[in-house]
Amino acid sequence: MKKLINDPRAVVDESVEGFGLAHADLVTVSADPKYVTRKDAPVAGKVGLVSGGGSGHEPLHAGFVGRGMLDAAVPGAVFTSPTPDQIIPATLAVNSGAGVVHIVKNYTGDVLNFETAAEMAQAEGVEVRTVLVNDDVAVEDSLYTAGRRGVGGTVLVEKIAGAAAERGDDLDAVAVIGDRVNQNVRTMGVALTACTVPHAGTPSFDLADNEIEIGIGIHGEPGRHKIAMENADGITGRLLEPILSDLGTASGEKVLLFVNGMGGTPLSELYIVYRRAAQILAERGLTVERSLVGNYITSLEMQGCSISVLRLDDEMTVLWDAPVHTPALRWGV
Amino acid sequence: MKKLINDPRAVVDESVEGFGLAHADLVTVSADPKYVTRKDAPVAGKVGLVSGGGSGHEPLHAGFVGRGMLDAAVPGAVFTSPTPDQIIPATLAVNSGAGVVHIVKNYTGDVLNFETAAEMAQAEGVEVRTVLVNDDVAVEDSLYTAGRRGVGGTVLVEKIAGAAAERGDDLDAVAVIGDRVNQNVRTMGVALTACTVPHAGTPSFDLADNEIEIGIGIHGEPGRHKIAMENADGITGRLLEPILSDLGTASGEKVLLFVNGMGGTPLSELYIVYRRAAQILAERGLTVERSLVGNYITSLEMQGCSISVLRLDDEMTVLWDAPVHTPALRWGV
Amino acid sequence: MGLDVTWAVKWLTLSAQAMAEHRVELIELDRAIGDSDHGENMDRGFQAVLDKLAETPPETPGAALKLTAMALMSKVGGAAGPLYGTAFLRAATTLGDAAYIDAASLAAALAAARDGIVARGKAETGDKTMVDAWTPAVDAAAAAAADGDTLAVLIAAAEAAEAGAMATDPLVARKGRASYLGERSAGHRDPGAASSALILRAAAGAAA
Amino acid sequence: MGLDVTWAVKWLTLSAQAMAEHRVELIELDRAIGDSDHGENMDRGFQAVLDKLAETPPETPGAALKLTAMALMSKVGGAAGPLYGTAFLRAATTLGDAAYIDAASLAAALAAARDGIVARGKAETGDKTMVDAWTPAVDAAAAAAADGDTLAVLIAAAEAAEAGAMATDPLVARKGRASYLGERSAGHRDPGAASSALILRAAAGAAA
Ligand SMILES: Nc1ncnc2c1ncn2[C@@H]1O[C@H](COP(=O)(O)OP(=O)(O)O)[C@@H](O)[C@H]1O
Ligand SMILES: Nc1ncnc2c1ncn2[C@@H]1O[C@H](COP(=O)(O)OP(=O)(O)O)[C@@H](O)[C@H]1O
Ligand SMILES: [Mg+2]
Ligand SMILES: [Mg+2]
Ligand SMILES: [Mg+2]
Ligand SMILES: [Mg+2]
Repeated sequence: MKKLINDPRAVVDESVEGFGLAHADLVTVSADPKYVTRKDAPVAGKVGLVSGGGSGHEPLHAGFVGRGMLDAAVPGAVFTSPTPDQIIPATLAVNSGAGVVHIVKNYTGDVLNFETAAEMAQAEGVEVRTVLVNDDVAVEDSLYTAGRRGVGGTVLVEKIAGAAAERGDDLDAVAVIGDRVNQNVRTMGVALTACTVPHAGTPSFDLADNEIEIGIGIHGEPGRHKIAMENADGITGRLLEPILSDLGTASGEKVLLFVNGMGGTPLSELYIVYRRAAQILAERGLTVERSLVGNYITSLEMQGCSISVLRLDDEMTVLWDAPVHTPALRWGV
Repeated sequence: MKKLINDPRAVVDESVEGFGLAHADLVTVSADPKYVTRKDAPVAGKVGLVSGGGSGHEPLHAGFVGRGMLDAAVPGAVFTSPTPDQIIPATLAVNSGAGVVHIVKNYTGDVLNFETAAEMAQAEGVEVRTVLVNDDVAVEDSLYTAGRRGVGGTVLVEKIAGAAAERGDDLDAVAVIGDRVNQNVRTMGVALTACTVPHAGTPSFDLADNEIEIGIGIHGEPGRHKIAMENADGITGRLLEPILSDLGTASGEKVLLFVNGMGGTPLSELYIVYRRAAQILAERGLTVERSLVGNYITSLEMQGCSISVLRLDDEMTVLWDAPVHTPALRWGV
Repeated sequence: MGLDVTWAVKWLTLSAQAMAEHRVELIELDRAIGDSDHGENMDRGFQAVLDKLAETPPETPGAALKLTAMALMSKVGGAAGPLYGTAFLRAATTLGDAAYIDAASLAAALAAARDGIVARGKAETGDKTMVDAWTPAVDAAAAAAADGDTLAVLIAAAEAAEAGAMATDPLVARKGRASYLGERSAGHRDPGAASSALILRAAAGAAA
Repeated sequence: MGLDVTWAVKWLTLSAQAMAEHRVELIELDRAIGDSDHGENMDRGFQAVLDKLAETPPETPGAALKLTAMALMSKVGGAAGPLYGTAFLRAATTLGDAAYIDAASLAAALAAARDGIVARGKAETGDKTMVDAWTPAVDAAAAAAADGDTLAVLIAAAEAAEAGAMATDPLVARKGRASYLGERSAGHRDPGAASSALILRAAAGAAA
């Protein structure tokens, strides 16, 4: 394990500290309990948006704190959801009185910790709504599992719900649009290599030189199954097929295509995947109205990618295009 | 070698094609000869900015094509400078009559190919100026080498010269500001792992599990020397020391701090490096006026980073802050 | 008489030791079917418990467990944090202000802990979670409690928990992160069941 | 008589074969002290030469070399592209429209090629570049040309180039990408010198 770190147990502390220094114009960092808020939080009259989860997925979530997206992000230890004693003060800090939406990826740990925090914030008089993100089509039988995981779609939910909050939507409306994004997005990922959690020191799973892991989550957990290495076009087809059939897209629909790197894959390769994905969508009669390519929700230094397809309606497109000013996503401002 | 590619020889073609599809609102791709131009090129009355070099450094250069930065990028094969028959038509395509500046990283191949292209473009009536970028302090004795390489500083030259062109500076003025950025920026890099050129199939150099390569370039070539693995703070000091002493910064000066990932390093680690670099600069009495953290000039999937420090003056700061709208760098618009 | 606050503090101290000692082992178990953090999280959490115990020494067993619940809830994170937090909180509530715990209230406290885990996590027996260690432990404790010997209750609980944890090996996970693996989760021990067995063994050790 | 266009086309064809055959070897040489692309670039470039030769068959040796210069310039890239491009262009210019090349003009063409490389790359002898293959080759060719035998000129040039390439092994590079390595460049053969020797050997092979 070679990493640009000091003490493996100080990784999150030091990284968030550096993040705060680099983006002091946009965010404020609370070191203990650890959370990051938008510099001008709470924004009067605006619904607050809080997300969080284990670290190791950067730029998610702290990189999306700022105007038009999140009001606060709560980073846990690497791949470990944060605790209520972080989530509660973050929630209080961004509440302007209009209430707070928690955007929670559907993992047992995140759900339980945010659940507790929401309950306790409500007890302190803050109205909280929760948007649960569960867009991962790799989890096939959600009856016999903890349910679909929240993966790439999280970025899209945060952007679009963030824009809704920024334009002044009320608490329920922000939660509703967040849910609508979640219901219309599907994601599937592949790993070419595992990643190594700093405190663990060994790769999160074993993969032979000619194997890839299909249907991974974002925590370095193994995926649905291993297959022999394939070329980019083949892999793209494998990821997109279950997405489209689960989403039930019809010819003529408009979509947002999001090709996300897992952290260790060159951008050039993501564009090769994007190319094939765009071809397949065109063959299906779908119009790619908007797109996003890059490393936005990662698993440390893992090589691989995920593809997300979001079925767009006009309102979502308008909210997607709305100005955003965060460390990792910025336009219109 | 596991990569999200199809034919190793089609990597650049397919990647640039995907890039063009994903950013069709911003750029136009010419497939053969291969180059990327700003959608609205040539911009009437504006000096054109062209850069280029081997592929494998994405988002550099094509990711910086757009308003406020480059008018054209010319991608060569992986780690191979492009040829005059690409550079010439790119130069002609972005010439509005105000002339064209070539931003060239100081490598023999780039220099020779751009030199030939400039000569031939001039023969076709286009005024060309060349800004040579050579910011790499790892190359110690430029008398006995091909001279310092162009590395991280290239991104800063392209942004600031791009803003100068956008505000209407004439040909000489754009070249002068580009040179001024180059003269005030120094960079040094480290590799924790090598990268693998697709057509080669073997890592570009050999590095033991407990070794790192200090003073690397961006083409997977070995660096100045190998040392035993160190922690992030130690490495940061090693990179920053020669930068500051070569730049000869004095207490009270303002700088831009740029921590760049080589492609395979998690963003969280770049922030750990940023943290220490910011501490060191503060200890030296330098003010970090602006900063940039992320993967902007990469070496495929290499793990590692480079640090660049640019001594800022007021004009450079204004030009840095000016609106930019490219696939990889965007603000103010 | 029964178990007092000294026992409780010793239990928690031994638990912290066990988490530190088995940190790598629990990480490895979680690496196989999860995300490689369980040992790290539990170790960090119980170190926080030790800090709290030193800071504000509790006066009753219930207070010790409540403090533990709060420390785990705020330092463990992940799935295990809230689940163990709730478990210790419910046990503390059952014990109230009592200075001494007899066999019956001990068994009741263990049952409350287990019920708390189930209430939060909604796992059933056989889902390959920490519940598969706790439920046999609670049953064994209830049976042993009839004799009135707290040490015997704790030993019975520890043994049953260990057997329960081992019995998760062949199971296919239906809750928690391991459930995403489906059939691939079989053949590995559940990390939360393993840490639960360690904690219950520490309880017996503290009473011996 | 002397060498005609058939020889020239055969030379280029054998060069293309040599680049394809030694592609991996040249990549490996470049991997050690450069960026792993020399073999790939030369192979791609000479395949383009073959395409051009098939497309518009040249009528004179000079035309064949000019076409080669253009193809290499536009398809090789990197340092080697412009250097080889200039070399072939200068040689072609020297040969003009002549249908046949005698030993003297052959030696002159090789010298012009080398001068072109030096003019573009500014490398001196001993800088560990392709110049270290070309300069001994040019000298040997000049010496051999006195006898008037073109084959002898080409064999002398090829042998000298091969020796020159081998002699780059211990050198410390002072030009090109390898120069960044400083002392670490010693102990490796210069890839451009190696490809130059292959090209000059192909010239002799085509005349045999
Ligand atoms: N729904 C649940 N009910 C009971 N226990 C659960 C549940 N989900 C997970 N667990 C327990 O939590 C353990 C994992 O804890 P940990 O690794 O710390 O959290 P995470 O899965 O969030 O990384 C599992 O081994 C399992 O015993
Ligand atoms: N200044 C120079 N003069 C002469 N030859 C040079 C010079 N610079 C580089 N070369 C030759 O070019 C070869 C490298 O070619 P290649 O690998 O294709 O280009 P690049 O270094 O751009 O990747 C070197 O081995 C050397 O022989
Ligand atoms: Mg976890
Ligand atoms: Mg090269
Ligand atoms: Mg875990
Ligand atoms: Mg090379």
